[in-house]
Amino acid sequence: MDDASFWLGGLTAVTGGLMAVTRRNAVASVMWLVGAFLGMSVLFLGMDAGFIGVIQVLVYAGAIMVLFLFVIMLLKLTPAGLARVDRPKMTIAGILAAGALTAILCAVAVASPAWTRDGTDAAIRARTGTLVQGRTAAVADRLFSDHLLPFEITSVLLLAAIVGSVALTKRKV
Amino acid sequence: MTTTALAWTTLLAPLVAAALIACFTLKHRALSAALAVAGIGTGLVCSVAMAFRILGPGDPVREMHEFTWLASGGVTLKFGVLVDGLSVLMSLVVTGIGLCIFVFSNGYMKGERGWSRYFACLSLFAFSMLGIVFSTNLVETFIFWELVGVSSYSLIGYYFERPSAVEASKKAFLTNRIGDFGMTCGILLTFFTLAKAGIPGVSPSFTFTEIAPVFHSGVLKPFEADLALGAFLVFTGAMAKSAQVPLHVWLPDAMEGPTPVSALMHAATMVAAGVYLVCRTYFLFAPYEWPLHVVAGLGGATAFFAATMAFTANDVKKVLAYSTLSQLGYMTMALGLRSPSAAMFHLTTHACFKALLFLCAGAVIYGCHHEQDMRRMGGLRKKMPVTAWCYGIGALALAGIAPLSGFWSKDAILGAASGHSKPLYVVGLCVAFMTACYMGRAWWMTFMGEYRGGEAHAGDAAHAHAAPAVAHAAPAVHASHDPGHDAHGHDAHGHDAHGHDAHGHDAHGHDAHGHDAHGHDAHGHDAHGHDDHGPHGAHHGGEPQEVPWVMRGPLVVLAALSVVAGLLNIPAPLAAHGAHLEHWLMGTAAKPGPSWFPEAPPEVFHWDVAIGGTIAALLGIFIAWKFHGAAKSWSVDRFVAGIGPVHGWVERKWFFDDIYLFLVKRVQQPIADFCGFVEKRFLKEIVVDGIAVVSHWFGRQIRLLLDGHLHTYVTMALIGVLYLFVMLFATAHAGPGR
Amino acid sequence: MDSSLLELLILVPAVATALMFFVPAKSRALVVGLPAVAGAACLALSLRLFWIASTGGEAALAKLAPPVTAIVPSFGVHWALGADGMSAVMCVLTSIVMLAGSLVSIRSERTHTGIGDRPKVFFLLFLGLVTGVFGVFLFRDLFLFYFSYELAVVPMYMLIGMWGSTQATANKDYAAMKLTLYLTAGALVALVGLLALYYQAWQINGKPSFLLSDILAARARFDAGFQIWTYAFLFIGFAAIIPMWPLHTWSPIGHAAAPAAGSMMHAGVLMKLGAFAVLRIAYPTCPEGAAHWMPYVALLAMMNIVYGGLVAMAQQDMKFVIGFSSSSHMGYTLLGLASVEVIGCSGSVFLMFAHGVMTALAFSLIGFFYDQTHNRWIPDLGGLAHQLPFVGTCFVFMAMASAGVPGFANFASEFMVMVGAWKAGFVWQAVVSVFGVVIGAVYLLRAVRDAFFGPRNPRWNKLHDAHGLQRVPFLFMLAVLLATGFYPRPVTDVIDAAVRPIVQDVQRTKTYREKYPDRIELAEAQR
Amino acid sequence: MPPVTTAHYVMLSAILMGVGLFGVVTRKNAVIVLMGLELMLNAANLAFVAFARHHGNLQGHVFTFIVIAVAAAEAAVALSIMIALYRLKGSITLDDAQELKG
Repeated sequence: MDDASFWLGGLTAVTGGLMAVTRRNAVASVMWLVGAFLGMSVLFLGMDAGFIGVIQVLVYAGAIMVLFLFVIMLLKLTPAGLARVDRPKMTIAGILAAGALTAILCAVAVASPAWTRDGTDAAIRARTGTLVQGRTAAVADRLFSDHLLPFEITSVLLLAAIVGSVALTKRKV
Repeated sequence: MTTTALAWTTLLAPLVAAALIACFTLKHRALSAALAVAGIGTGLVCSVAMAFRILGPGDPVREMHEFTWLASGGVTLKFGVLVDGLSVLMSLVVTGIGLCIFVFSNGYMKGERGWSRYFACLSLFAFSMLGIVFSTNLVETFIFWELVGVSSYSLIGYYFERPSAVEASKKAFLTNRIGDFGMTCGILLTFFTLAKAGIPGVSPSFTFTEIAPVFHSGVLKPFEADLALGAFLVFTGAMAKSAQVPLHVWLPDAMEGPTPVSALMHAATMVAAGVYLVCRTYFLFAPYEWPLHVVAGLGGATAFFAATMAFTANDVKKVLAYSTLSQLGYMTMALGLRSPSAAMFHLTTHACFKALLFLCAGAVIYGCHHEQDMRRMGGLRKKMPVTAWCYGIGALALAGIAPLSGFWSKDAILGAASGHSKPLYVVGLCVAFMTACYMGRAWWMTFMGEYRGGEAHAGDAAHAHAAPAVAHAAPAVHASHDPGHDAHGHDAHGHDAHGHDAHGHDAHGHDAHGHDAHGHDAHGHDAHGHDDHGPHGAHHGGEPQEVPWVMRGPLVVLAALSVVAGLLNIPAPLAAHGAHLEHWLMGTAAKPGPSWFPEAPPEVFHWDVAIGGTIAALLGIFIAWKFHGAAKSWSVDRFVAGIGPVHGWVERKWFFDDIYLFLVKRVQQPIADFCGFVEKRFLKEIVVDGIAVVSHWFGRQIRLLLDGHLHTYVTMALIGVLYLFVMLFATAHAGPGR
Repeated sequence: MDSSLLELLILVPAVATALMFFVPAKSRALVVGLPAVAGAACLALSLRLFWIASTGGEAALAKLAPPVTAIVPSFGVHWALGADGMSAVMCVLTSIVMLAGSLVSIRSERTHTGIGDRPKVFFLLFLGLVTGVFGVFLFRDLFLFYFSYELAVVPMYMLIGMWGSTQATANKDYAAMKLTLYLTAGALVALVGLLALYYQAWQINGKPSFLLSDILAARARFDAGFQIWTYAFLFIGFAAIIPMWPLHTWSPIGHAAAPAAGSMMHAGVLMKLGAFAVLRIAYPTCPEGAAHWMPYVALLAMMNIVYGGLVAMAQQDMKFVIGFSSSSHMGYTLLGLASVEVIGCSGSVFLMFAHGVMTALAFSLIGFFYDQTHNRWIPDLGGLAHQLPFVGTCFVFMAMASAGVPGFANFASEFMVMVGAWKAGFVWQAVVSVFGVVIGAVYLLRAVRDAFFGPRNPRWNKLHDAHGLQRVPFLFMLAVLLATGFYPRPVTDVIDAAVRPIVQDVQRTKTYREKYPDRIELAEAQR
Repeated sequence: MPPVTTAHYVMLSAILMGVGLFGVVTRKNAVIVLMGLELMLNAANLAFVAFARHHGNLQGHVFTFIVIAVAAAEAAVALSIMIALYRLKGSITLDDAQELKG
């Protein structure tokens, strides 16, 4: 695994994420999120998942975030509407729960020797005989053979989403 | 045709008639009547044919035909006909009297709205009654027993627009139901006691011919208590149907039905069913003492109390109703005194003369334009001579004057009483005296003296309000549309409208009818028929007149029968062979098996009993003449004052109705209301709705969690996920795996 | 045709339900005609089934069963149909009520209270319900049985909720909710018992199977304790729909609030599912339990009879009178079941038939005049026989049938129950049940008197009596009651043949022999 | 510093998930909440890819690809819902939309 890309990408992603969810300005949030996604992309590339990394930038950082921006512009968000939840008890409970969940997951990850000891590049190669290269051709090979049906269904889902968005946003005539 | 086929024909002909009327001829009056008469007529012809076969001079025979009606789990219920002396005699009574009454109805019911319904119900009644007569087993008897109750219900409540009639029909049905309750229990108790006894060679059965021999064999000793109770319970059914104290209350009220119905059912045949039942099942009673003592005691009590009540009745039908009660008491007494043949004999003669009396009463009512109060009759002897003569014969027969039929049968009963129980003999004599007395009273009030119907009475205005306007809502049109009607001379007597005016009905648009002269058949059913009604505002118009021949004919026939029916059973010293009827009945089972009737010495004539009974009857007539006859030398009022409160008790019918009313209103209804209360307030509102309220409350509490804030939901979901993770890892680490 | 008779009986209503989706809602003739035709077809099929039962006996019926096929092998769900005399009679009953119910509903077009609006949806649910009912009577697989049971119960919620009465005394929302909750809760309790049977049989047989025959094969190894407790669950679950006291409170109000055809189906057929299920499932699978619990049930049955009758006496709403009378009459069914005697149980089944037809007739008649009067409050009625002579006559006949007058099937069946109860040694219960007949007469005659007799009430002068074709369903049901009442043997023989092995199974158990050491043995009837 | 292992990626994924959750839990604005959701989806993607590498096959990649497509669809629909909501309520504050509360 590429240590540098992990630390760089990870730091960017976490920082971007944190900033995104704490900004009062929605546009700033979007921008920070774009940064986070770029960090993610770096992480993917560091794991030799080239195709996903690129898709991440194209779809997320590009398309989806632009969509967010458009919507934010359309909606005339007021600062009051962007304020934090004003019911502290519930918020604190939520934060605690989220933290606990994260902590548990992290603890599990640390405590599991299968992921720590056997999770280095060398160990993986020794165990599986290869380090997978997520190139476009390789992914496409899997996508259009074993996973053709889910892939096609995804297209139906997207179509449904398109129709749904149009139906939802269409003004009543 | 075999004998049993004849019996089947007798039984089914009226049913077929009823079914045909109900299905096809509801709209055709003449056809309906013809069908009904044809049905019962067929029955009579077949009965006569059977009589010739069965009742020869030789040994009587018994023939039976049965088929399985229902079988399950080792219990077989059968249906069939049993032809022997007893059933043929009864069948002759039912169809013979029935035919007379069916014919009479053709005149009496002229112009009634439910003509076809009437004849259908009448035929249904004949079917049910014949079913009891020919029944081969306890269950079949019970089935027809109930059907008789139903047809009686439908006929008592014939004038369903009249609340009192509906009430009376309901009372009759329910009282009979109470008896039937006992009877069902008795039947089941007897059946299962026999089953428990497990007599070898005898499978448990309801059929008379199969179980009767067992009762005489003596193997049932250990089960005596149960079987005696069973016999008594069977008798409770008879008690209700034959109107024995204390289940007699329905019979006087049943006079709400049309008079021919009263004649047929509540005098001649249906009420005799109880007596017949006990005769038929006498093997149940014969081995035991106490049930028969109860029977005799209740019979005596009924005879006596009913006779007293007859004195206070002013309704021409109610006198006869109480007299019927009293005579039924006689018969029951005879049953209890171990002389069922005397009971059957009295049943037969009574059927003739009581039907006659009732039909005469019907003729009087018809002739007097639906006036039923004897206080406003009188002098009818001149206006309705045939009716009067017939009534006279019937009354003398009932009073037991020799040589009319009533004398012989009453003598047989009194003879049995004098032999078995002196107190009951005294009661019997008292009742004989009272019977003659109240019949004399009825005779003089109705037929002798001057006609009192035309007089105007005080209190007309007050009465005008009492007569419900509703009576006129029923269309008073039939008579005028009936072509045959004029022939009976109604118009000549002019039912003038003034009679109605006195009722205060002008405001109801009477003039618009224009033909209210004919309204007698449709109006005013509420206005009469109650002896406690007080003086009516006015009679229903016109002079009384003799009834048409279609009604007179049956009267004459029945009168003739009332005279000669005694010949059936003239006892030994007076007749060559003596006691034919007794021979037929007693010998019923002589050939096929042990006798069902107890062995008893043949009936003989006792001069002392005959003279005693005759003196009592003559004394009764004399006293009636003194009070009510031409002389009127004794005052009723002074007598009433003399006996003090007793008169009040009699007028209140010895409080039986009050007790029942109390039971229904103050006991039964509160219990029902209490259950209704428990159901509504406790079960529904507290228990069931309470559970609903509690779960609703919990629901409301839980609902507070779902406050509409997305964040709450997310947080809750998170906590849930957290819980799952904790449990997952906790168990994963705890387990031996991993 | 005989070979697929049972499938056809299930498929005809199912296909009719499906077709109903495609019937144009505007075409009244088709909407009402389809269920009527389906009803007639079902009646023909059921009568054929009955004919086979009465000529060939149980052996001929057993031959009708189609081969068992696994639908979901991993859970052991099978397509298994089978009929015996009991189901044949119940199928006939269902077809009669179905046909009469749809014929009666033709009339409601003119009015608003019937099913005037949305008849298509009404009959869709109606047919669905009937499909479920036939399923209960014919499936021999616990899964499909239970599925059909629920299918029969749930449409009632909508039938009442959408077309029910809005009177204050019988609010349809309340009634629909109560009925559905009771019946589904009961079904759930029964489900516990069914699953217990399923798992126990699985353990014994080594393979999962919902087939009744598989469970019966394993029964020999069910111990007495298991049978007793499983039976308790099964019985209580099914008793809710019988309905046994004190689980009965859903039933009168359910009757009262439902539209005419709904009440007919509900009181006429649905209530019979419970007792049928007890005899079909609970008795054969847990005979020890039946022997153990039934004496206690006899006491509750007594409560049903007397208490139901007394409460009916205190009612003023015509439908409530009939409703409580139903619960009183079902007490006889319970008592017959509780007697564990062939004649008692046969009587119960026969009573289910008789009462089904009788009560369907009652509700159709009440529906008839209620459609016009919009009033069922007895004190408001009165003298209706003047305006409605035909309906009045039918009503009197119905009341007589209900009061247990001979000549109607009700008498024969109730008498059988009484004999059965007495034979089982429940003498006092039998006496009380005989007395229940007196109580029944009181409230029925009272209702007849107050509603139909008495002086003409001008308020109802505008009412139309049934005429022409409208009379057909009433006469039809009346004729059935009279025919089976005059000569019940054809029906009782068929029932008896089906019930006898079931009951004798229970009578052979250890518990039964201990409880009834001095049982009266009667010679079996010679056939 | 020890070499980066699969555990690192899983931890990072958990942290990103936590950050996203934090956003969802603390913010009223539907758009920001949606962004938190997107972040969580990405965290899952990360774990997928890490595990794909860990197990030496490409299933995780395929899955990630589909998740991205679903995320795109979801974002599109969610955002149109927001627009509809905004038209209805004049704001997209989540607390304002509680018609379906118990």
